[in-house]
Order: sequence, then C-alpha cells, then structure tokens
Amino acid sequence: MNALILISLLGISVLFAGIFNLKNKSIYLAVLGLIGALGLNCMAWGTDTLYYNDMVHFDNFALAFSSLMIVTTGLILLLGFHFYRNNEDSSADLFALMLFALVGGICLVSYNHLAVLFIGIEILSIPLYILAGSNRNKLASNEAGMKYFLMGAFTSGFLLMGIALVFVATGTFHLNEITQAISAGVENEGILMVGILLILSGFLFKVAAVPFHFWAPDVYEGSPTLVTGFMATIVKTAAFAGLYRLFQGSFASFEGVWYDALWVITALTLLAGNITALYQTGIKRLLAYSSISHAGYMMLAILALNTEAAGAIFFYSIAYSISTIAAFAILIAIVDLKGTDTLDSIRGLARRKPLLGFALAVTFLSLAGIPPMAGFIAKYFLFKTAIEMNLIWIVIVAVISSIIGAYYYLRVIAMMYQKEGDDVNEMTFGTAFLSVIAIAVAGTLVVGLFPEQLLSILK
Amino acid sequence: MKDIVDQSAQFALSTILIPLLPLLGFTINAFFGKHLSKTLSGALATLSVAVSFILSLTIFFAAQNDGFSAFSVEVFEWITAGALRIPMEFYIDQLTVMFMLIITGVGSLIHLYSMGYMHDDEGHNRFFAYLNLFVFFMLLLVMGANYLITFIGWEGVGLCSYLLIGFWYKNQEYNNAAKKAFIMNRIGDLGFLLGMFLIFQNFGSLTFTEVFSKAGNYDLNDGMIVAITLLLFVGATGKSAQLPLFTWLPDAMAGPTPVSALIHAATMVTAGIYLVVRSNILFSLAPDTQHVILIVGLATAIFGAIIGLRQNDIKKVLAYSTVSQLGYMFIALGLGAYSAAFFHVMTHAFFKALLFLGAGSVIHAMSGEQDIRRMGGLWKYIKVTGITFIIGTIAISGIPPLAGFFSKDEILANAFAHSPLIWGLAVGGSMLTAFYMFRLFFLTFCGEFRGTEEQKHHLHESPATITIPLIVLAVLSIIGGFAGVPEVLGGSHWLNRFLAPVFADNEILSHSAHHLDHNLEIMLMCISVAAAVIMITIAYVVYVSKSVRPADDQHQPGGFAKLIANKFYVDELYNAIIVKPVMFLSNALYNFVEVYIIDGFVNLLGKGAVGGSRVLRLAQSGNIGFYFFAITISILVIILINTLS
Amino acid sequence: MNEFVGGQVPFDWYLYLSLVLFAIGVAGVLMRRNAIVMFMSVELMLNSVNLILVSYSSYTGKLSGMVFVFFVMVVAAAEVAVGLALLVSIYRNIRSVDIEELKNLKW
Amino acid sequence: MLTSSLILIPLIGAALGLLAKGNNSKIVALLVALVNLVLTGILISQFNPAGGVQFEQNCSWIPSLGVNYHVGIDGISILMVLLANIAGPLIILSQFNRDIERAHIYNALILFMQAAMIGVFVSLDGFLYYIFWELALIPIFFLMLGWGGPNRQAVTLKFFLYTLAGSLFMLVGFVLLYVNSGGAGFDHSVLVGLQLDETTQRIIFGLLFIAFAIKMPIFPFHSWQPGAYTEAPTQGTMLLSGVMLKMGIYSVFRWILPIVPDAVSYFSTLIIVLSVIGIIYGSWIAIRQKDLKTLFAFASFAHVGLIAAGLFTNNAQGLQGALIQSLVHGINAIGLFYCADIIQNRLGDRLVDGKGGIRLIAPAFATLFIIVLFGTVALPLTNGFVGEFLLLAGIADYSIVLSGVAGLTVILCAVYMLRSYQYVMLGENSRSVSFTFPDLVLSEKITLIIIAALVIFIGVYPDPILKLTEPAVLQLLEQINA
Amino acid sequence: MSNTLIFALLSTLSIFSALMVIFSRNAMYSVLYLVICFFTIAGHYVILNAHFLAIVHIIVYAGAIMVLFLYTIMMLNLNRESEPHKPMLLKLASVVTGGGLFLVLISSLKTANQISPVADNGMGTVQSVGKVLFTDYVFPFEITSVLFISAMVGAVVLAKKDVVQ
Repeated sequence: MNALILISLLGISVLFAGIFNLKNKSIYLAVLGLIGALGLNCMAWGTDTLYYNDMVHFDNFALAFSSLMIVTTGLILLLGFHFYRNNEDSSADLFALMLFALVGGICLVSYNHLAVLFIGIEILSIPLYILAGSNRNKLASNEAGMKYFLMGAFTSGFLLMGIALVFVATGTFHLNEITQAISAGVENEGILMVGILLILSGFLFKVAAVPFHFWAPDVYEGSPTLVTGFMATIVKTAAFAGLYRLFQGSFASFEGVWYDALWVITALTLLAGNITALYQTGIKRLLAYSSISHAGYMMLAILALNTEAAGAIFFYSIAYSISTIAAFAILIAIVDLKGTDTLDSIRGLARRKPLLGFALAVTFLSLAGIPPMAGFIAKYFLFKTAIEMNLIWIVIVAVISSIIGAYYYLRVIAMMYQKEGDDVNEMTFGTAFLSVIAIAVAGTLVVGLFPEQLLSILK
Repeated sequence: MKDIVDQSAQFALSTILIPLLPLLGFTINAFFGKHLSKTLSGALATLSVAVSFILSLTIFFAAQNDGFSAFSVEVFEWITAGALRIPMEFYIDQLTVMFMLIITGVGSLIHLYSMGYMHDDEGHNRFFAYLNLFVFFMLLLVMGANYLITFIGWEGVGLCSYLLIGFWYKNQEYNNAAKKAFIMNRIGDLGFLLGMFLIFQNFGSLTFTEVFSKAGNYDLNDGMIVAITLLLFVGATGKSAQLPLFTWLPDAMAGPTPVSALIHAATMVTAGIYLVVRSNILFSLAPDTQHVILIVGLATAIFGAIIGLRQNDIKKVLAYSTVSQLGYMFIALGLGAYSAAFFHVMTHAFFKALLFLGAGSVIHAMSGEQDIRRMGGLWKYIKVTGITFIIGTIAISGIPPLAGFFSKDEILANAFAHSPLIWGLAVGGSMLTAFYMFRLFFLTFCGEFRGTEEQKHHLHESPATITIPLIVLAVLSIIGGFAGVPEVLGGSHWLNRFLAPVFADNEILSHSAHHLDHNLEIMLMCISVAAAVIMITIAYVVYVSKSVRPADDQHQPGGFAKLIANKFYVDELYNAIIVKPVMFLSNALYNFVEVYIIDGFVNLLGKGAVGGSRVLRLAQSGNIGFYFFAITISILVIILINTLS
Repeated sequence: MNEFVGGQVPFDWYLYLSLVLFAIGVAGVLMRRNAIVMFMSVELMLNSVNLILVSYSSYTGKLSGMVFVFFVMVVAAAEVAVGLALLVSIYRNIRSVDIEELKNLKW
Repeated sequence: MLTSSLILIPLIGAALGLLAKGNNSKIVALLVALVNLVLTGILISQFNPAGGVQFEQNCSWIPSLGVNYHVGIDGISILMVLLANIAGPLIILSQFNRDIERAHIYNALILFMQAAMIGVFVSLDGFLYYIFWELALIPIFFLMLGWGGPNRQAVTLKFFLYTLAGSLFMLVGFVLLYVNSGGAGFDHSVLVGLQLDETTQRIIFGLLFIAFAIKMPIFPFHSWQPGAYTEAPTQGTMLLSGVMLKMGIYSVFRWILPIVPDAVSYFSTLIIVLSVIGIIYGSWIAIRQKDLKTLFAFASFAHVGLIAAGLFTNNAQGLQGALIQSLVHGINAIGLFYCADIIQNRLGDRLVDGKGGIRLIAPAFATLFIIVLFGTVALPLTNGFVGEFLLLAGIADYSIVLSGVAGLTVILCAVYMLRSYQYVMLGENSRSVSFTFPDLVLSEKITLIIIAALVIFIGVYPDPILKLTEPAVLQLLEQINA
Repeated sequence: MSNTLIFALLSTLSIFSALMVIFSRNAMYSVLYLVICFFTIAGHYVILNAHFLAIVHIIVYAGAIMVLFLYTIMMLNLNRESEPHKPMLLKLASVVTGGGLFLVLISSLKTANQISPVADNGMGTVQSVGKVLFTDYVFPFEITSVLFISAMVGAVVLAKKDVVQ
C-alpha cells in the first residue's frame, strides 16, 4: 500500500522534474523512488492487510506481483537513457506516465473491489494509450495509439457491463461478498454468467488472448519499442494477476461457466500466437505474437486454478518479464545498429557483436523454454500445475505450440549466427542500457538455475 | 577323468600356441613388415605356421594313443551376458587334430611356396601378414570349443579371403571379386548366426560338448533340429561355395595363386564340411536336412563339373573343379558319411593345393598368363611342375592308387548304398571331372606352345621354394589315400578308426552304417575307374590327337556350349534378380520413401505450420473494423455457447 | 420524500433498455469508421451500463451502484480527453479521422 | 563428488578454453578432456559392478518442485560415461591439425556438450536429467550453426525442433510420473517404486519414448538425422552420432524399462518391428548414398535400430548387447566420420564417386580406416561383433524370424561399407593428374590409432566391459519382470 | 400507469436518439443526438430518484464531454458529411451483430428479475451519495486523481506542438 502511494507521488515528482527540465535525469529520481517502493514492499512482506474499507488487499500475492512490476518498470526506465537520448523534451512526462501505469498495475494486483479493478485497469491503460501514440510524428505510433485506445475503450465497455451485471446478480462489488453470494447461490445465474464472461473478455483483451488479441501485434509494432516492452511485461503481469485474483478468488465456484470457454481460448491463443509468428519478418512484430502465445501458457494456470497456480503465474511472469526486457532492449540495440528490425538485417550480427548475440541467444532460448533458462522452469511449473489438475490435453496443445514457437525463436538465433552479413552502424550504448541487458540475461540464467526461492515465494 | 586333465594340462600350452604363432607372425609382419627383408618376413611367416604344424603333430601323435580323449583349454572368458557364457576356449579332438594338420601342414607348404611366388610383389609383407592371419582364423575355426569361436574363425577367414582376393587392390575387378566373396559369405554367415541362436535357445549353450550331449533329447526330424541344421547348412553353403552361393569362388581366383590354393581350395572352403561334421549329431537327427544337403551337394558337384568343361582360365577350371569336389563332400555329408566327407577334404586339400600351386607355377612361368588357349607344350619347359601337375590331375580324376580314388570311392560307395541313382549321377560328375581336368592338363602341357614369343623366351622352371611344396604335395596326393584304404581292398581304414571317437556319441550313425557287398563294391570301383579312364581317353583324343583348341572369345559356339561357357549365366541372373533390384530399391527408398514420405511428412508439418502462419496472419488485416467484429462475435459466441449448454 | 416514479415499472425493463442502448453502442462502433462517432458509441455503451447501475441501486437501495457511476463518468471523461488528443495527433498526420486509413500496421 | 567433477571439469575447461586463444584453446580442451578421462579411469577402477548405484551425490536443488541434484553411477551408466569421456579427447584431438575459425569457442562448445551428456548419463533425478538432456542440445545447436555445412540453418533448425518436440513430450511424461508419485519427486528410486496402472504406464511410455525414439532415432523418426550428420561440422557429427544418440538408448534403460515395465511388454513387439524395419531401411538406403557422411549417417541409423530392438527384448543378451554396442557404436561412428572428414579435408568433398587410389598413397590411413570399417561391419574380434551378436541373440530369443530379418544388417552393412571403401580408397584414382593425398599427420594418426586399438581390444576381450554391466542388467531384468 | 408511460416515452426517445447517433452521416448531428440521448438518460435517473446523479450526468456528459467532442469536430473541421459511404453489407453486419448481441444477452439473462423496490430512504441525494463516496470509496476516489493526471499529461504530450528549434 505504501509503495502504491509512494509511486503515485513519484510519478508527480517526475512530472515536476520534467518541468525543471531534468529530462532524462529524472530517471535517477524514478529509479530511486522505485527502489524505495520495493523496499516498502519488502518491509510489508508477510503482512496480509485490507486497506480502506476492504478496497485493496495487500497480501503476499499482491506484494510479490507489485514488486515484480516495480523491478520491471525500473529496468525499463533505465533503458530510457538510451532510448530517449534524442527526444528528451517530453521524456520526463513519459516516464511519469509509465509510473502512473505502474500504479494502475499495482491496483490491478491488489484490488478487492470491482471499482478498484475498473479504475486500476483504466489507470493502467490510459497512460499506455498515450505512450503507444507518444511518438507523435510517426504515423505508426499514432495508429498504434489510436487502435489501442479504440479497442481498449470498446472492451472496457464490455468489462464494465460485466461488472454491472455481476453487481446486479450479487448486489455487491466487494470480492469477498461476491464470493459469499456466489457460494450461497445467486438468484439469477444467467446474469452472473454473462457478467463473468464479459469480465473475462475484458481481461482476455488486456492479456491479448485469441480472439481478443488483434490489437496486440499492430500496437506492439507501432509503439515506441520501449513502450512495447513496457506493455508486454507490465500489462500482462498485472492483467494475469488481476484475472487470477478474481477467478481464483471469487468466481472459482462458478467454474462451469467460464471453464470451457477459457479452455478453447487457451488452446487458440497457444496455437494462433505461435503459428502466426512463424511468418513474421520483423522481430518486433514477432515478439508481439510471441507475447500472445505466452499469454496462452499463463492461461494454463488460470485453467488449473489450484494452490500452485499463483506461484506458477508469478514465476512465469518473472521469467517472461526478464526475458522480454532483455529481448526488447536487444531489439532497440538492433534497430540502432542496423536501422531496421527485419530478420534479414540481423544476419551475421553475432559475429560482429558477440556479446549481443549471446544475450539474444539466452533471451530467446528462455522465451522458447529451453533449459537451463528461466523460461524453461516457468513453463515446466505451468505444465506441472496443469497436469496436476488433469489438464493433459491442453498441455499437449501447449507442447505442440512450444515446438512451433521454438522454431521462430531459434530462427532468429540462427539468422544471427550466420556467417555472412552486413556491417553495423557505430553506436555507443550507455552503461545503464548495457547493464539492464546484463542484469536481464544474468537473471534469466540465475533464475533458471536456482529458482527455488522464487518458486516457493507464494506457497 | 584324470587322464583328460592330464592331457589338457599337457597340451594346454601347445594348444594355445598353435593359433597364437600365426597370429604373432601376422602381428610382426603387419607392424614391422616394412622394416624386414622380404626373405625374413616370408620366413617368419612360414616358420610360425611350420612350428604350429609341429606342435599339431605332437598332439596328433598323442591322439594316436588309446588313452587320448578330447580335451578343452579355456583361455579367457569372452562374452558373458546372462545365461550366455562364451569362453575363449579350444576343443581338441581327433577331427580338430586332423584339420589342424591339414591347415598348418598345407599352410606351411603354401607359405613356403609364396616366398618364391610373391617375391617380386611390393606387398610382400602384407601378403604374409594376411596369410598368417588366415591360418590363425582357420585354426580358430576348427579349434573352437563352441560355435561362436568357430564363428569367429569362420568370419575371420572370410575377412582374410576378402583381403587376399583383393590383394592387388589397384584392380577394381579384383576388388569386386573380393567384395562379392565377402558378401556371399556373409549371407551364409547369417544362417550360421541364426542357427547358433536357435541352438542357444534350445540347448542353453553354444559349447559343442554340451549341445551334443543334450541332442539326444530330441526326436528324429524334430522341427527345431531341422531348422537349426538347415540354418547351419546355409552357413556351410556360403563358405563352401555350394549352390546357390557358389559364384564367389570362381571370382575369388582374382587373388594370388597361393591364396587360391590355401584358402579357396584346401582349407577355408572346407569349413562348411567341418561345421557339418562337427555337428554330425545334430545333422543325423535331421534326415530332412540331410536330404537337402545331398541334393545341393549333388547338384553342385555336377553343375560345377559341367561349367568346368568349357573354362579357359587355368584357375577358373580349378575353381569350378573345387566347387564340384566340395559338392562331393556334401554328398557324403548328406549321406551321413561324415568321415568319408572328411577323407575327401583331406585328399582334396592335397591334390587341389597341388594343382593350384602347379597352376601358379605355370602362371609364373608364363609371366602371368592364365589363359590355357595361349599355353600348350609346357611340359618340356617346366618339368617338375608338369609332373606334379599330372599327379594332381590323376589324383582328382579318381585313378587308383592316388589319393582321390580312395576318398571319392568311399563317397560313391555310400551313395550307392543310399540309391543307385545318386551313385550314377555322382559317377557322371566324376567322369566330367576326369575330362575337364585332363583337358586342362593337355591344353597346358601338351601340344605346341601357343603363347607369344616373349612368353616363350621367358619360360622357366620355378625356384625351389615353389617346387619343393609341389613335390611334397605330389607325394601327399599319391599316398594320402592310404590313410583310408577300405576293407574291401585289404586296408583297415585307419582314418575311420582314428575319427571314430568323434562320432561315438552319434547313435543314429552307428545304427545306419551301411555294408555293401564286397564284390559289389569292387565292381562299383571298377566302373568308376573305367569311366574316368574313358573320359581321359576322350580328352586325349580330342585335345592331343586332334589338337582341338577352344574357340576364341569372339568365336564362341552357340547353344548349350555357350551356356556352359558363360557359366549358365548365373552371375547375370543374380545380377538381374538380386543386385539390380537391391540397387534400384535403394535409390527408390531414398528418393521416394525417405525424401517424399518420411522426411516429406516431417517437412509437411513444418510447411503446414508456415502455411498456416501465412493464412492466419492475413486475419491480422490491420483493419480495426474487422477487429471489432472479431471481438464482438467472439463474446457473442462465448455467451451463446454457455447459454445453450 | 420523493415518489419513486421509476419503481413502477419492473426492473427488467431498465435492464432491457440498457442492453438495447449497449447493443446500439456496439453496433455503432462496428458500423462507423469516423473515430469521433466511434468514441460517441463507446460513450453510449458506458451510459447504458450507468443506467443499469443506477436503476439497480434505486431498486435495491444499494448506494454503491450509484457511486460506481461516478467512477464510470470519471473514466469516460479521461478516455475522451485522451482519445481526442490522439485523434488530433492523427489528424495532424493524415488529415483525416477515418479509421479505415489506419491500416499500415498489419500482418 | 567424483561424479559431479566429471560434469564440472569440462564446464570449467570450457570456460578456461574461452580465455585461451587459438591453438592454446585446443590444448587446454584436450588436457581437460584427458583429466576427465583419467578420472573416469579411476572411477571404473573403484567401481563395483554388483554394487548398484555408486559415487552418489544427492542434495536438494529445487525442493518446491521435488527436484534434487542427484547423480550417481551404476552398471548401466558407467559405459555411457566411459564413452563420453573417451569420445571427448578423441573429438578434440581430431581437429588438432585443422584451421577452425574461432577455435576457442568451438572447443568450449565441445566440452560443454560433453559435460551435458555426462550429466544426462549420471543424473538420477528425472528433472535434473531432463535439464541436461536439453542442455546438450544447445552446444550442438551452435556448433552446427557456426561451423556447419552450406545448408546448415535449415538442417539445424529441423534437428533442434525435431528433438525438442520429442523432449517436450518427455517432459509431460515426467510431469505425469511426478504427479503419479504423489509429489514425491523425480528421484529414480521413487519412480521405479511406483506401481502404475496399465493405462498410465502406456501413456507415460508413449510420452517418454517418443523423445528417445527421435533421439536414437528409430524408424520413422529419423529424418532429421542424415541431414544433421551431413551438415554438422565433423566434430559435431561425432558428438551427435558418437555420444548424443546414446542418450536415447541409455534413457530407455534408465527411465523406461524399470519404470513402466508393463507398457514395455505391451509395446515391445511394435518397437522391435519398427526398429527392424529401420535396420533394413537404413542399410538399404545406405547402399546407394553418394556422400560418405550421409552414408555413414544411414549406417548409424541402421545400427542403432539394432540396438533399439535389443533394448526391448527383455533378456540379458539384448540388454547387455545394447549397452556394449552403444559404447562400441560410439567409438566406431567417431572413427568413421573422422575418416570421412579426413577425406574431405584432403580432397574437398566426400563423394563416393570420382575417388579411388587413396590406399595407394596413404596406406596408414587406409589401414586404420578399414579397421574401423570392419569394426562397423561387426567382424568377429572387432568391437562391433560382440554387441551385434548379443543383440541378434537377444532378438532371436524374442523371435527368430525378426532376428533373421534384423540379421540382414550383417549382409547389407558389408555391402555398403565395402562398396564405399572400394570406390573411395581402392583401385586407381580416377581424378586429375594433380591428385595428392597426404597421409595422416600426427594428431590424426593418434586419433585413428586409438580408435582402431579400441576396435580390436574390445573385440578381442570384451568380457571386462560386459562384466561391468552384467549385474546391473540382471537386476534391471528382475525389476522388469517382478 | 402514467409512470410507465413516462418510462416508455423516455426509453423510446433514448433508443431513437441512440440510433440516430450511429446512423447520422454527419458527426455533428451525431453529437447532438447523443446530447439528447444523455438528457433522456438523465430523465431516467430522475425517475429513479437519483437526482444528484442526474445533474452530475448532465454536467459531465452534456456539459463537458460533448462540448469536447464539438470542440474537436469544429477544430478539425469535421462538420460535414465527409465520411465515405459504407457498404450496405457492413451496415447490415453491424446491425445483425449488435442485434445478435442484444438477443443473446437478453436470452442469457433468462428469468425475469422480481426485484421489488425498497422503500425510498432518500438515497441518491448529495448527502447520501457523498457520504459513501468519501468514506467507503475514498480509495478509488483518491486514486482517480492518478487517472486524471495521466489523462491530462497525456493529452498535453499528445497534442502539444513540437518546439520549433
């Protein structure tokens, strides 16, 4: 809770820093603040408190997820030194927006009331609409922002309708009360059912599950790369935590309604995301499709919904987030080095930039779920969770899609390790930028090899 | 029992040394041969075999004693896998001793011969290395105490045969012949292997003594025994060049002549006979198999003889003769006359080795020429060779009192006891033998010299290293038969008595021993000798008096003669029905099944995924209106499904 | 205090009315390609939800529904502000607010 | 600790090698591999065949997943460890005289691969095992990508995906086992003790076996193999065929036979038949292959088919044969591919056609080549024979007909091997006048001599090796048939 | 009865104006119809005794949001029938989908809701709503400020012109 307040204030402080023309230096402020927030979270660890008339619920789940998002945001902000080196004017504003989005994310992992859920989603989304369109002079960015906004607003309508219907069915917005009401039996199950499904749809849109995923590739591609990285990590993490909170907590007993739908959607997401990615020629867009498929894996945990599901989602989020940060950081580097992000352009890159090649290999192998990277343990944990709930078939689908997925990840690596290739631009990346890559890559390996602490954190 | 222990202790060292010495010779020649002088390396090789021969002799003499009984010497544990325990163990009984004598005896003679014959060859030491290795494997084959050790030798001699046939590896024809020999042998080997597996399954062991002691539990013509023996026989057909696996042997003449003498006449090719004789208890239990053996043997004997009629390559004639003679041995085996078969092995080893070495001497004298159409009148140039050659020829033709007569006659007598028809066919075959052998002799040694002047100028008798073995073998060919003079001729048939312990446990055999009337037996001998003499006379008339010369390759006669000259087109037949289809299928499997079906399927999955990607991504049209529809309809469908269910 | 006029009709009618408006909003988003009209359709959807919340609150006396409506309004306002800003930004680039023109990002 | 150091030393060596430059890296790598070989020797000398699992180390790694770092060596793994450690120095030595680009990375990857494969062989925890299994893919992936032939990218991806596909199913299988153990973990002893019902066994069998079938490979899962062997750099091919495919065989021993025995007996006929088809199919195709590496690849496929068939015969001969043949096939495959490499190194291509006459000018090479070749042809008293004999005997115990069909390999193998040797090495060269073929240099000679010596030594005196494995195999059989 | 009539009247008007919003070719008309629609909804709020909310509704929607719309339309000069004619098929599909959604929603709600109105206790007044808003809902209320500030900053970031160097 304190972290939430601190970050809200931090966002405003960064805005002020922008006013005082601190530009990129405001990152220091933001990162320091985030470290503080992380510290606050650590101090609160183990407590299980409801705040403000049970509006928000900071338990270990919320603390863990919010800490993850804080760290992720911090790393992404550090990339800003390099990414915004040429347009520093509004960079502080953008950093502030990221922090605000983070506030929304934290609301989303800690809500105990549907109003907070709704506001949280919007606080998360609205800065992102702006961030997506923040490269004003580029039509692609505009288009991304507009598409994201229109579709986001549209699905917000559905989500809201869902919330309203749940309210009509149960008479309350409080999660605990909803849980009670549902287990006591509601008068009108039809309304509840539609409500739940609509809320589910809203969440599925946020996590970009098929067939609600259409925005994702376009928006990811059009947005500034840093923002894409932010979207891919924070939004996904927050939305899944939020989804889990609601469905594991409140709607679990109404499983019959949403289970089949989710099953099919999971399968579709896994397959469509990975299959579509096969044909991509741009790495950024490829990562967009990859992030769709990763949503599919995480949905396995929602389907399983047993005691380990929270841990599985959390661990997956960690693994996915660090790998994705690294991937987008590398993508930024590639675009700077080659001027484009097509697969062809990275041909032979690893020969010229061996460390970058190594980083990309580790990252992509992790995303592909190859041991000993973090992505593997994460995927394994999910599979295990699912199989424990007898979800063999969906796991088989997941396995097949993993195989398909491995193809495009490995193709990128293979491309990079080609013998021939063009020269690269001269470019210096700041220490911050490189250390983020280093941290993410090291994290990917370390988390993969020694996952115990993180695995058991939510037990 | 004490006796046995004593024997094995007494002979353990020599038993191990006998195969080891040639192996040592091989090792020295293989690794250090280049640094040795030619004579030294040849001498070493010869000596190693000769010492083995002497050691074998000591055992042989010991075996003459009544107190002698078969013994085993275990060297080390070789394979252990569950119930399968196969020691590297030697088993010495009378049969083995006899074979050892032949191998090392004839072997050392041929080594000696080779010292002269191969003197000018640059691969001298390599040759001796291979030859020694061969002797080692051959000894292993006959000395093994279980089927697997025999099999080692069996395949090992195949290897040496391969190496030696392809000794002059620059010539791809020779290499082809070597490869063919190896592969055809392997076909037989597979039969042997499978036979072994069945033996192991049924008897729980591969050791000869154990297997044979349990054989009594089986009925006559028990299916399993028939299967086992048939499979072993398949092995034997491969190694002993019987129908249908005989075509490698004539081709094997590509090797240096001593090789042909040692491997492809005297020893290796008789391995099949050894195997059957060794397993006589099993074979006797399977009359069905024996019939098969008889038929195959008979067919091979006649077939080989017919082909031999029109061959013009001196070694090819001998090769087909070998095929034919091996057929006789199998006839004997098919008749259950195991010791007769061995008897023929022995005499055949003498005279065929002699003939081959003689042929080698001829070729040596003719500077490498092998076509008898370009020879003639050599008698006066190479007398020793000529004399020894004619001895061999007479011996093989079955003229008494030379070796071939006794052994062949024993087979014929057994055949007659079984069925006069078989006897008739066998005699027919032996008439052909007499004819083509004398044809060979006459064409080579009589008449006018038909070679080039240069060859004529170069004609000379071979050195002593060559002639000495010839003489020794000639002597053996003359006296070898006396080892088995039948009772009817007043002999005591020493060989039969000597070998009797080998068949002692074979109850069926002791019951079915034939007894021909003595007069009848003598009459049969007369008939066969007379027939041979007639054929010799005809050959003399045709090739000496009328000086008929075989036609050149361009002027081949048609009809049956052409068929014979072309060896009944067996090679071509095999080529058409086996080699070509195998090659075709290999290509087809690869180009069609592998590429299009198996790999094609895998690639199709990949292509399918990529194709799916190509299609699916079109859904991502960039058109936001479509996205809205997709979302709305999805929600609609989700709710609808839930409502309906 | 005041007569509860609305209470005279069954609650379901309000539900249905809201759903009709919601559906019209959805249809509007689907049908129109003018970004501004699409925004308006979204507003229509949000308002229909508001109507449900308010009517349910009134019928049951649970005030939280009405309070929730405030937040919906807040969000609507914020969305409109951002949406229109985006629209202006796009208009600067392509001189149009036709959504159909925005399909450079695809496949 | 000894066991772990076998894994650690190559890893440390890989890191050290990365620091060294050029030729030094080769020497470092060789020394490291030799140290490991010596350690293996010590280990074998202390090994008690009847003593079950030895040199164990068991400590907790990821307790919340029930995963332990549990390694150890028993009669089944010892040969594989031996193989990996023999292969290591040989493979490193085999490129000593070659100019390999970025040799330090190359050698580091080889050592890394070696470590991973040893890890596979010594892991007694299913999860740990899986990690190593997948880990082994990474270095070979980069070896193939960085140093492979012209078509490497497509082939490497296909290889990687194909095997990955299998291993992911295996992962699911392991998870199922874990779930069925009631969360007791992945430890081998735990999994062996499970009493699974028939259906579960079959499902798990299917999931696990598909991975192993692809790795070995068994017909019809082999189509990645010829390409991969052909396109990989020679050392990569050696690793693949020499050691890596043994992972599949070993895994059947370790993770299928004792754990799902009922399913094994249910599927054994199918698998033996498939394997036998593979033997014939592979051998047959090999006859007409034009590229030596492809030819050897199909040969390897055929030989492994025999091993695979032996695995499922449920008798001591088959199992012992499979173990020793794995070792032997590894050695021979390394030798064969090395010979192909030497030819390519001298003549620029590996085609069977258009060669000949090499024996004339390179007798040492020709001799060593033919020894290895005869080892492959399974001539008695060469190493190939013992295994092949035992395997065929094992299959014969299962069905004599199948054994007969499988036995065709002895014929076909002779056909393609002798044929290729004849056209490549014998005769007179059909090439241009400037045909030269320098005979072996020292490092090549040492490598091939060691291989040839092993071919003969193991062939002549296989019993010590068989004795190493026998108690373990018998115990395994007891477990299966309990 | 008259109350039902009022409901019916307001509802008809709402639906009509809503339809006109989406069917008008001219964005300007759409805005105006939307204003009408908002007024009718406000009317509903009034008869539902949510007077305060009705007023806020009018102020926020009609007063602020719609003005913003109008402002944008005028600024961008969009008040003409610039939108190209859409194919009939699209319209039809949209209507069918919208209608379908409505039908599905209705049919899913299944049983009629028999909610009997509670006795009026003066809810919907400034006082009661305010009390809940500032006590129970203080957290969402406060956090809304973050939403607003980001929307504000965002609008500025997006709409401001680049500084001419």
